[in-house]
Amino acid sequence: MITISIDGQELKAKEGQTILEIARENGIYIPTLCYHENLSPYGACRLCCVEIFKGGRSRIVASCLYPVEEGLEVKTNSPHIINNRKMIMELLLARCSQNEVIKKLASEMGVEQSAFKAKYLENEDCILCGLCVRACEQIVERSAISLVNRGVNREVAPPFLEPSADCIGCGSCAYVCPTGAIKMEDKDGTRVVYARNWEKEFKLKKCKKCGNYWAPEEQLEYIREKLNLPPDFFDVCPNCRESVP
Amino acid sequence: MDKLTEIRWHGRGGQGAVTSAELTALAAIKEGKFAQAFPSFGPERRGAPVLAFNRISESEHIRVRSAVTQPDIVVVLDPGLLYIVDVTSGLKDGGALIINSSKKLVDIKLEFGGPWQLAVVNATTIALELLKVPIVNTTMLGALLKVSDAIKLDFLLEPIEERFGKLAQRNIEACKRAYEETSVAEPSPTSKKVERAYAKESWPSWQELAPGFVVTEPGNARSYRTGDWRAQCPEWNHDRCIKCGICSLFCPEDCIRPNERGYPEADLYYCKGCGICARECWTQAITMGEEVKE
Amino acid sequence: MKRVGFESSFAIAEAVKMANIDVTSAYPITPQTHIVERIAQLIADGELDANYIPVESEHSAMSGCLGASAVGARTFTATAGQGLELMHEVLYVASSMRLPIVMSVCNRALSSPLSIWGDHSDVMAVRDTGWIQIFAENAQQAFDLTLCAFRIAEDPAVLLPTMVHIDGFHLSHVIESVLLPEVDEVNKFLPKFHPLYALNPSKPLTMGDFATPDLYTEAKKGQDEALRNSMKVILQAWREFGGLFERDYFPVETYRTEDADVLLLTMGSFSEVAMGAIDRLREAGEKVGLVKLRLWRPFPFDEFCQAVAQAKLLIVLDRAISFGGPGPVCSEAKAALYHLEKKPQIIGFIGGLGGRDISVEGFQDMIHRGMDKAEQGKFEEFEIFGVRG
Amino acid sequence: METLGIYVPRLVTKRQGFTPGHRACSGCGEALAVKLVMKALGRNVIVVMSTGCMEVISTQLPYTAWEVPWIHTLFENSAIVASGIEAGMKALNRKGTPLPKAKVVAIGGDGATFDIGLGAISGAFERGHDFLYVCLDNEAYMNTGIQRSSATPFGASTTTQPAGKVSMGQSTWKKNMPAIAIAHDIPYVATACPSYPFDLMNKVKKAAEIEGPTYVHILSVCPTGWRIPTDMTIRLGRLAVETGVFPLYEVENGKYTLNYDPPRLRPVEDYLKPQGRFRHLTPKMVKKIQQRVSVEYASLKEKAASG
Amino acid sequence: MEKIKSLQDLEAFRNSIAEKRKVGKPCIAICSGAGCLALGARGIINATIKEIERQKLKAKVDIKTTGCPGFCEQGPLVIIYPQNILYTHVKVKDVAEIISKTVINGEIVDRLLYTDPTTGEKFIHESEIPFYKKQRRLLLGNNSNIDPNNIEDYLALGGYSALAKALFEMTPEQVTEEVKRSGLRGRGGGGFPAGRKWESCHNAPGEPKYVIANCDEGDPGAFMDRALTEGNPHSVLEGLIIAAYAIGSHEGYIYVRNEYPVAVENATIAIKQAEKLGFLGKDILGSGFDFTVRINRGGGAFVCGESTALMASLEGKIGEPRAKYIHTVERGLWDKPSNLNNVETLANVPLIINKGADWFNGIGTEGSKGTKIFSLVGKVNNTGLVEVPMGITLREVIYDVGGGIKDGKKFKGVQTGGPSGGVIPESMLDIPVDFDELTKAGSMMGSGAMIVMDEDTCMVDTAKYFLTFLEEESCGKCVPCREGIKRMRQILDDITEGKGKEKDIELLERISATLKDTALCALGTTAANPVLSTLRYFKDEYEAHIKQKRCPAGVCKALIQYYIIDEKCVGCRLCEKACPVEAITFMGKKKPVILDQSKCIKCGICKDVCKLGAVGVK
Amino acid sequence: MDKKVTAIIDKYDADRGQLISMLQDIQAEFHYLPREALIQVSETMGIPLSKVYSVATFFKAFSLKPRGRHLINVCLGTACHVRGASKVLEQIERSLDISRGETTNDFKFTLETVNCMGCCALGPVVNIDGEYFGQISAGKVDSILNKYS
Repeated sequence: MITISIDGQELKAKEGQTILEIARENGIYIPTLCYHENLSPYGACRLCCVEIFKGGRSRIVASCLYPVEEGLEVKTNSPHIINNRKMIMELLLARCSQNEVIKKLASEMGVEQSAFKAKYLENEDCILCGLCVRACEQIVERSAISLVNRGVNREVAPPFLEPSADCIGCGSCAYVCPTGAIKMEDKDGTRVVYARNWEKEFKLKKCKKCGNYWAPEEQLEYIREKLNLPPDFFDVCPNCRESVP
Repeated sequence: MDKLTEIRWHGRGGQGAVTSAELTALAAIKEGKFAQAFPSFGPERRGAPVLAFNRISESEHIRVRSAVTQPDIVVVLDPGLLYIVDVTSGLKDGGALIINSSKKLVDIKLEFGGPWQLAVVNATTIALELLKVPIVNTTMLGALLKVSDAIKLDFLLEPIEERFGKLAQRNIEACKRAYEETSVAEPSPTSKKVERAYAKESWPSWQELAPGFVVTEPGNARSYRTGDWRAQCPEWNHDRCIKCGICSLFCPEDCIRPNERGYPEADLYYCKGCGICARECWTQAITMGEEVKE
Repeated sequence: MKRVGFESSFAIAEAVKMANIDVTSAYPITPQTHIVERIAQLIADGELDANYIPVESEHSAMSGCLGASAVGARTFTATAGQGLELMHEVLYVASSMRLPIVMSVCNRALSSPLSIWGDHSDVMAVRDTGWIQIFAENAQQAFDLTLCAFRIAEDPAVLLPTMVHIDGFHLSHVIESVLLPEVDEVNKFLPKFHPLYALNPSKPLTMGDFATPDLYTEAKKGQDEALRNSMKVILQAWREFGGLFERDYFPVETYRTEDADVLLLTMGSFSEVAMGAIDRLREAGEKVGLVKLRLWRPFPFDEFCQAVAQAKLLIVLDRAISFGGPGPVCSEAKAALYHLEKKPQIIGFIGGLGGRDISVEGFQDMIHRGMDKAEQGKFEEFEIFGVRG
Repeated sequence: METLGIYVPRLVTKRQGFTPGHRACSGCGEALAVKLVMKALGRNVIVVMSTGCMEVISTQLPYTAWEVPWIHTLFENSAIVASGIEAGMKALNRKGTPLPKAKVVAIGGDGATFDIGLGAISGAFERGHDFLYVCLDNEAYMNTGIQRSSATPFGASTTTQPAGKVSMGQSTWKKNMPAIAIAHDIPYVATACPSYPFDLMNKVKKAAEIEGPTYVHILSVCPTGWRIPTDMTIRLGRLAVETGVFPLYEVENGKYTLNYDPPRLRPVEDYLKPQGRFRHLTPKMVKKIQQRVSVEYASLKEKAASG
Repeated sequence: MEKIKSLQDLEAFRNSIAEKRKVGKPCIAICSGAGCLALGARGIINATIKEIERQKLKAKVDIKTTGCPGFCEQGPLVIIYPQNILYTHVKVKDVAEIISKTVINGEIVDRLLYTDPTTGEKFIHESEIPFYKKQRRLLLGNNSNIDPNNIEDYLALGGYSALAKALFEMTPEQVTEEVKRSGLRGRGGGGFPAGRKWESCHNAPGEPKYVIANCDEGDPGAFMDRALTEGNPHSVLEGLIIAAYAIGSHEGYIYVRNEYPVAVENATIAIKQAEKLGFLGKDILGSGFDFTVRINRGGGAFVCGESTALMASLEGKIGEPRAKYIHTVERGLWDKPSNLNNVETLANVPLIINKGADWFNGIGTEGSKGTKIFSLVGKVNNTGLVEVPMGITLREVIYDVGGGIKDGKKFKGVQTGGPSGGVIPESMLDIPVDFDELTKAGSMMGSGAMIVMDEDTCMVDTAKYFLTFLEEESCGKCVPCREGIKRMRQILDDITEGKGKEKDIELLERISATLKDTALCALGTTAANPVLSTLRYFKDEYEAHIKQKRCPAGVCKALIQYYIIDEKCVGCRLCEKACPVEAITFMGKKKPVILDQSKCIKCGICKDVCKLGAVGVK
Repeated sequence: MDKKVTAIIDKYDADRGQLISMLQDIQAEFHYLPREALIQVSETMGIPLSKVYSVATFFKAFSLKPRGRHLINVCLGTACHVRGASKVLEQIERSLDISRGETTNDFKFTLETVNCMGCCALGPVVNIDGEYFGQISAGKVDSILNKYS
């Protein structure tokens, strides 16, 4: 066990935990946009930056990545940190000038308007936090989408911006997206997963018994092949299946 | 003073220990004896360990109403309880311990033998075969009949009929069959109870309670084991598992988490064995196996 | 300090304003309405910055206070009679959760028949709810004791809800002169409320748990200790109040009891009337005195015994009836004295029910009747004073 | 509507304010509902809970399963305690005591909501407090042992209105609590069921974000009271929705949206049959229930269609 | 060639090479460094080969293509051995003359000698030239003596003796200790003590361990790593093998940017040759130590100079950096302990091992030891690579070595440290070249680019240039870097277009502060340096742009006008022909040309082509 | 195409760490990265296509579009910049009527920029098909381009 202090609170932590984890465990709010507890930390949004004090010197680090160490002193709300967070929000607000999530978060941090000239404001939804890409890679293990291009031209997309053969339509990307840049809709037996520049459509399987559409055929086929299940295994939805072997 | 037989029933919420005790008392009263039946009242829930009690006197009104702490007979409806509750606590020398278990008498004796009569019956199997449900209340009554003459089958029939209606006959069959299949070992007066460590709850003093009985340590219920309630245990077949996480989302205990290899695993400290995960798994990768303790 | 003419209800509202409460959650009922109406007006005029929750019942009035107090807000409400009865269940929760809510109760009779007038039936019915209960006798006291109530209730060593009782109509609707202190002085006496525990996401707490037989007893023991120990704080608070504002309050107050053989025991607004009777009897040379119970809960055993032990006869006036039993104050008095070797005889009267007046003459009469009954040895009898035969 | 599929569940937060070690019955749908509600709400909430199963199973002294500020006072008053908390926080904030942002959430069972606490809820809705009320509806007083409430559906056998030789169990139709909430003109009312976890979490999240009183009604399957095997909890919830017995819908500022509208409803029998509490029902009774469900569903659909 | 299996074998082999070379054949060494190639060295080489063949001298004369000696401005460079005569600006037509006159007859071709631009003095030998005089060419010195594709050249000059010494006379710990004691600091930019890095990597748990030579020289304006890898690849390789030995690594990588095809080729050949002779592979020189090296090519990303990004790209991933809260020496390539050194750092290692830490220690300043190679470029007379001892002042480098500012213009500033560095003004030219001093001045050592700017350089434009560069090179991972640099560039766009507002400067400073504090990697955290340093030393220039809408240096298009200086114009009409938009019209002899401002796109071609300086800027 | 790609992959023992080198080689072979080649790399190496695509689009050296016969690289390094590289670039853009990153309609030229070729002493530098042209000015551009027509 390690003892650290966050905003003056003495806290216990385990070796290898990050500052952000400890803060969350103890109800200390640190804003983030690219962190998800079930995915590997990425450190891209920099909103979670905190000030640490070690040996009389202070340093600013990304709390989602910084491993705690004995005696570490952390401040999550120093004026320094608040100024930086505000600037990051201003930058994001300039990129996503119409996005409600970003607008709301910015306003929570006291940023109502970006200081940048109106002609430069963009109307993006994606903040390139990479959560979708990580979810697809680490949870779904499909890597159907990735971060393509570099720098200011970066975007999240499937290869060649075409419907990816690797995508099984699980919707993890849409679920994990903090700003609604990726969306998923089920309608009339069809599922669409889409973002500004790409989309993929899936036919949903109809349960033989109850007649409900319940999952994309591609997804079921993927599971079936992966586990070598009989062809009729998914003819009925789990709800209509009565016996458990 | 009249002979007083005291019985303590150990079961799980929903398993029928209270019903067993009630039927026992009714049978004794029918026979002309004086009897009591009462549960240990508490907020415990389906699956949680519960207690029920009987007192049977040949000819006198019984005035004692407190819990039975020094029973003549202990009946254990769920074999898993043996390891989490000290069932023989206070059991009188020369008394009887009746256990529902699929294990053999000799094996049980090694662990739970003592200066008391030991009876074992595989009541769950009997109940499943005859009643189609793992509720062993009437089945265990058969075992009780075999060990003790505190009640008699003839007087038990009517209460069973009243209680179960259409299902009475099958319950009586279960009772009779258990009577036949119960194996009994005589007390070995010299043998000692095998001591084992049971979780003991320690209670704070009044000074230790915060003003307003506020609990200041958030989520300290994490230290409370509910895994004891489990009669069945989920098992994951990794060949069938795609690590999709549905099982974890539907777990009311929120105790299913991926292991290092990403496969879901139930934290058995909390898992109550409800079986939702097995039922909801798309690929039928989970089965509910019999709970094996130790 | 300025002197104004105020209804007691307004005096209380003024005290509440000076206490700068955060929330009131209240429901109208006669004879309490003037208090909350006045508070509502003060809020409406911007003189008091507080949230008024206009609830749908007294049960909810108290529940609203529970919630607000649980986040650390200073809360106040007022009620009377039936309202207090409807709150009953919640009163226990407030005290056992140690939420320092302050409430004015305009003591009122209970139905049925419906009566909106004063007596102590409602007070006595909530005697065992674990609240601190204080009686006021006039508008000034209503003001003073309401301020004191906040100070006492919120003391970290106390943290108990507190009722200040004023008699319905006899006090609530009577205009009298009241001395109002300056706000700064009040602030000196009554610091900001710092709750020991409060609902706050940055420090999560669980309040209001469920206890099995294994812990309920311990919980109640703790609560009882708290109420008993509040006595020290009450004394301290009143002492400080006296130092600042030159009006002294004690759990048990006496009037011309020196060398008195016969004592009358009263509570609330009738006490001042009874003082008139004592004066007249003293003038007539009778050795009588008056004992007033200011603090009803926690019961001031020591102070009470000290005040009455030397007398030969104690006449107790109960303004509530305990059907089939002794008057509640009377039985409490008897119980308090029981262990003493030297103690007065006790005669109990029940009177002033449902707003029935007792005049100075009435009290003279009551004292004499008491003395007569004592002479006759009719100690077990509980006469309902002034009841028509 | 429902984005549940494979893998997405693994992205649902592990952390929530309601921990394991609670003492709910094995297979409890209500505990599952609370778990999901708390996952949706995050940490910045204050929970007020009515007396009932969830209170008893989660806060047995000296333990608590809550990692958020939580308070229970009585059975019937959680809506008003919530009002008090909200008013208190507002006043304190206004007067300079900085408090972390927190949504007040009152949670009560069907007894607390439909019956004993209805007045307090109505008052709090009418006064417009900024709070979320969550009703965990398991259709009877389960905490005390399966007694009927006004949420108990027609035909269900309960211990205070049992099926018997001359009784068919509950003889009245379930009170339409969401409609009562809607009648208060509050900004958001929704129905949900843990069998549709993402729908539930979305609605709770939405309700928590909206300022003003909001109401989420959650059908929480009770294996003990409904007399079903413990592993059937999720399935029964789905059947309730798929048969139209418990339609999932939301009403935002008066506008109805039907969240799950299958081309064809299952017959109610599919839902009634597995449950012990309906075991005694005659085909005639089932038909009667079917008719009522069809009519109500149609009327709901109409409302959704007219926007 | 056979594998060398022992120390004795090595000495024997070295002696045999020396034996071969005693003959003293004349040799024509032609620089084939990138600079000379760009100036036509390929033609010289081909012509020389042809000429030798034509004159049938193949047996008598050696031709050698060598690495870059650094004096690129004067290229193509040819040196004639054994006299050591340096010819500059050699053209194809000069080749025959060089061979017949100098090689055969030992005569000097005067016209091809280096002439000092200021004094007019001519120099025959390299070492006499002022450009070289103040240099201390420990690393670069051999470049003109070595054919990089011939390991024997390296061995003849004592190559691989340091490796032999390390393997046979020293323990890995002793090697590390020696490097630690030498005070050698990383030449890639950070200046971290190399020995300490090795030690940490050696001590870090985990196997295998990797060593990596960083030749992803992304710093625009710097090319010393290229010169070393191309010109003397074995010195780098030897350093890398010694590092591997000290650390306990058996696998190494040389990461070369793909823009350096010659470097890739030469390093590949060097590895093959070293493997063949047993300097690489199993049981090196019979010592029992195994080590293999692979070449990895970069894909063109400045950010890959950052250690974690470099390692990511070594793993076949995109070159995105990660936070270094756990250092790469503990968890780097494939999550294993990895030691990354810059090429120049590694090239120093054999010297240190051979001559000892104390010798190395004696060169340089208190905090910065040894020499540093700079690429001295921009508006300076002698552009090229210069290797100077640490501690020399900037003024000495620019004026003594660099020969001062071109065309007699006024010095304005020198940018050091590349895009992450800053511009140092005239007033600070006397600070010594030293890791810490440069940092104090708001710039940094960086990899060693030194870009000299004269009065015609606009500082706002320079800052904008760097931001444009960084905007393009930012990997795009973290918000402050990706978005912040873009926004800063936009603001500078506005300023250079005359649309700047006064509060823009404050906004630039605010963004800079956040970048510095919160960006993920050094690219981001230092990205604001060019802006901050120019703001610090040249704020007046910003203000001129914002307040007076004027570009004092005459660079920012929107704020300048080209005009014809009538007095100078003779009406040659070159400009008229060159103008892409027909903005210039010939008006006859008296008033020769006029420039139509409404058409002018300010491309500046007219000014370029005018030989009389008759095009002005205002 | 498969065979050429297979040969390249084999050359690097299908080592994932050499992905960038492989892509370099493929590009050297085809002058750009053909879609099919990327798919083949992904399938043979067992690397998700999205990752290969990601790498191919991250690094500046790679082009997913077919390129012209002559590849012009204009150095925009600092040394070249201060000596007027941007003017040179603009002139080439004007002359060829394309922007940087584009290919002329006749597929003769592709114009790209590079942030330093390491010929800093000779800036501005332009490289056409591997051949360096040092000390270029905008005025010299057309004569150089003419060499390639």
